[in-house]
Amino acid sequence: MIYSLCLVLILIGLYGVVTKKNIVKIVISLAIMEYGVNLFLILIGYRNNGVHPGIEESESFTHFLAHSVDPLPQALVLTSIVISLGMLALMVGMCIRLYERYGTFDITEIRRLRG
Amino acid sequence: MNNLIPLFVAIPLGIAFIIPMISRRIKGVAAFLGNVTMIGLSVMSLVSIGKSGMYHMGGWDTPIGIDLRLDGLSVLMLLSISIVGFAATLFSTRYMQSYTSRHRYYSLFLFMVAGMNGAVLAADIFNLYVFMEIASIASFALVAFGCGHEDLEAAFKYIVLGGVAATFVLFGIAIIYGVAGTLNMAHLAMKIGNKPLSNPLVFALGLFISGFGLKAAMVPFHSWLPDAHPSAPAPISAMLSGVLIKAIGVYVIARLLFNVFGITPRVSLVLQILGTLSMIVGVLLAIGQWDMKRLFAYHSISQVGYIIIGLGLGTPLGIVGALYHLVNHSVFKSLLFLNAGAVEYSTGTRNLKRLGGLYKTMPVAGSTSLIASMSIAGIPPFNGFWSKLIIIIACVMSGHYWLGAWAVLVSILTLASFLKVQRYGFFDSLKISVEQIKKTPPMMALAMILLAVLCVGMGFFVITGFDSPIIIGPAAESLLKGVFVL
Amino acid sequence: MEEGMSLVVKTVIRLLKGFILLFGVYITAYGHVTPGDGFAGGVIIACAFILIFLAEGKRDSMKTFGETAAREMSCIGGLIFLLTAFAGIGISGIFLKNFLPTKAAARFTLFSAGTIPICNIGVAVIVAASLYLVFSIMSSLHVIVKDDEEREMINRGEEIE
Amino acid sequence: MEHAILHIILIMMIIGALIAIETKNLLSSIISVGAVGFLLAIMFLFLRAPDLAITQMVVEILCLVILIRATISRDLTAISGGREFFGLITTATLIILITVLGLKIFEDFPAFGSSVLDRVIDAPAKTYIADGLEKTGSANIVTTILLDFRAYDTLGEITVLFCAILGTLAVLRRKARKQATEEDNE
Repeated sequence: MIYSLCLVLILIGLYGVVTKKNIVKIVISLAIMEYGVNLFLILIGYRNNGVHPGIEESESFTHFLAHSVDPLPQALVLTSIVISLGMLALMVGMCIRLYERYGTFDITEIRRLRG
Repeated sequence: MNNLIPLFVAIPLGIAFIIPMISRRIKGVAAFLGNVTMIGLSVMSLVSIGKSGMYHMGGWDTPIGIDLRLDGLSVLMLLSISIVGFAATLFSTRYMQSYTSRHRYYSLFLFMVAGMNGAVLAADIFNLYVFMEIASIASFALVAFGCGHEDLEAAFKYIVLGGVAATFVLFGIAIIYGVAGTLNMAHLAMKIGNKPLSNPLVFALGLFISGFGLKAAMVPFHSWLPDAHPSAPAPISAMLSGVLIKAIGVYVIARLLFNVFGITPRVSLVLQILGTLSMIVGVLLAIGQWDMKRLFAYHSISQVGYIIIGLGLGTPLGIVGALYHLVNHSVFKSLLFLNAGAVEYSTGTRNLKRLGGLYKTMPVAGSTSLIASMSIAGIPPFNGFWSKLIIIIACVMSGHYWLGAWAVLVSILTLASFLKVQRYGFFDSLKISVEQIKKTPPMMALAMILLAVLCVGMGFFVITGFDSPIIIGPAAESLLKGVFVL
Repeated sequence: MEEGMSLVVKTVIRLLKGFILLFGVYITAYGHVTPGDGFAGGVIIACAFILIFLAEGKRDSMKTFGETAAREMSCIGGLIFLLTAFAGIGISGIFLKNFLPTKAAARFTLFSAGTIPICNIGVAVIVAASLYLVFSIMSSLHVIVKDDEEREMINRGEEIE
Repeated sequence: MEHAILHIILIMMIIGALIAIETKNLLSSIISVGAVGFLLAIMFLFLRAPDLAITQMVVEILCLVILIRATISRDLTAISGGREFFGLITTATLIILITVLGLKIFEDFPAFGSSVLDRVIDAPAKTYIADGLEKTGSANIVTTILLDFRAYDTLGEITVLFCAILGTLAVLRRKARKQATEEDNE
């Protein structure tokens, strides 16, 4: 059930990317897609009654071993957050430049190339 | 030998980090370092021909750490990346003089090369994703490097579709991790390879094919390529069409399908359909174009179709043909883009209607483009002929007569459209006055001659064995070995 | 906007900036013990500088952290990481090897995790410098095209300075 | 109980995302996406990922600052409505296809809350948890993975960031092409 809701979040992003005219909205939709995928990865790693994957001083090691959530997806998501931040910066840079050149954020008017 | 493997990634990365720091102090160091790095990488990949090995990053064992895998196929890709890259940097030294902040150009170029090398060597799917992103982000920025109207528009289209592709791939990785619990390709192959795929895995495979297919510009996902490739500076077009779509598109699809999931008849069928569609749609769209680079870009889609068909056949001969065509295409298509760049540099236009008679005024560009055109159109004894012949024979031998027929037909149409390029661009009467045409600088000429010599030379690979030519034979073997074993 | 925000804001920022920076440094340095790592720490440091930028205006903030410095810092951050990786080859023959001694017993102290803190610092430096840099460039680029005439000028290739 | 909270937050995120995409005003759209991001950070906290919650929080702040900076004093008027008809049809088919497929897939997918650690015997994640502290001396296992076991990924990650920033600077530079007569002063 929760996975399906997560898929819905991704699909909302996809819908926005494909249908919206405003280029800033397209950037936002892509960000939403990324959120959905990141969330999905973390959901996979979750364990019922889990603890966070860092060993506390007061915690016994066996308890940690039996209850720690999966740390690997968290590392992957950290990487992917950084990548999406980089993408966002680059896209916003392009948006600013596109606005400067065309005077609009409307993608249907940013159309000099055919096809 | 093994210590050489991480250097394929680390050296371009290091140089790319250093260039922005020192280029302010020393003039012209960026171009010099770029060229030297590419020469070094070419030498390294030449040294590693015939070698294979695994490198454990940080000394951790296989499923725990990240591995780098060097085998025949990786060597083939590394070779084409570094040689085409060297030609492109050589070409850039003069061509990029009309742009500002060239140190960023070289830095991004090396990041792109490092990303491709990393993706080709990766033996871990998440690592593959990370390096694919390095290569693609560098290419997004490089497409927009001119900051003109068209450049930005094409780059924006490219970055949006690239972002969607990356998200699909990451989603696929997440699903696979949820099912199999590992990311290492060999470990993964042990768990899921050659077994009937469960529903989540089929979905993940679909996401991978659409994600990497978008990067490879296969037909339902091709709409960014004809904009992005022509808008980039010419050496970048050569890199994008020549190697990028293969290193992070076709190569990855081949690697995942053959070595991780295991190829099944149904997947083969999907590949054959996608390949045929790309081949036909690409050439039909190409034939009406008058912009030289745009025409070449459409042909990239069509030629990638040949490669995908060869892979989709799944027979040894088909794979040899596909990989042979892959390297051939990377050489002749980058040569064609460099030609277009030289023409644009000299005459200021690349519209075929306004060009003509360049064969006399630009002999180097003219003759090399003739060689490249004959290669891509499949005229014997050039390299393109042999690879297409192998693919067509493989089609016929495996009983797919229709695929063979389509391949022959597309080849004829390709010939027609390149006859058009040659006639209007190079053989017709001169439309621009001779004084307006700048001379081709020697560095550019050298880059084009290098690739043209390769075009001719690689035609002779076939002598070393029709069904397993040198370098390509081992590469095909590494795909044919089936899924990885731990 | 030219000289930054009001005096109240400036004073508050002057008091706060040290704490924010310290917090970023703490997150980075203790990345291997507590949650948070070099990346988060780097972003916090970048946010501190961005705050200074927004409050005090471009001219003053460029005195504390100039663009050239940011540019070189970001390269240096990448090189710290990469040199640590290469040092792995030099010292123990393996790329990215954690070559410093690791002490699991002293696990809640600063120097327990070999090369991990060094890499964390590298990541923090590159992240802080490059994010600050991109923000300052984006803000200083105040090309707001006013009318169609100006756009025509840009389209013809003339630059508006 | 906890699952219910997760569901509620996720539904709020979906609503936020819909508002962000459908609202007419660009600024409120950006604010809504910020809300989605912060909800995601809270979600990470509930899912026992404090590292990610911190990172997501600070990244979200930065994203908002950048996005607002980029759009402010520019064209905030509504550019709404769909693109062409064909695009809508493809989207509809695509979305329906993926939804049907997706729902079918999650029937076979391992249930929520049973992580890889419980299902896969030789999962690398097990080694990270069991030996991470012993082998690297770092108590935070996520940092252990990021900077030791999979440090190569992190090298790639900072490269991506640096590369994207370099690209942004290249795209935003004042003047891209030189005049023919201009002196080369790099």
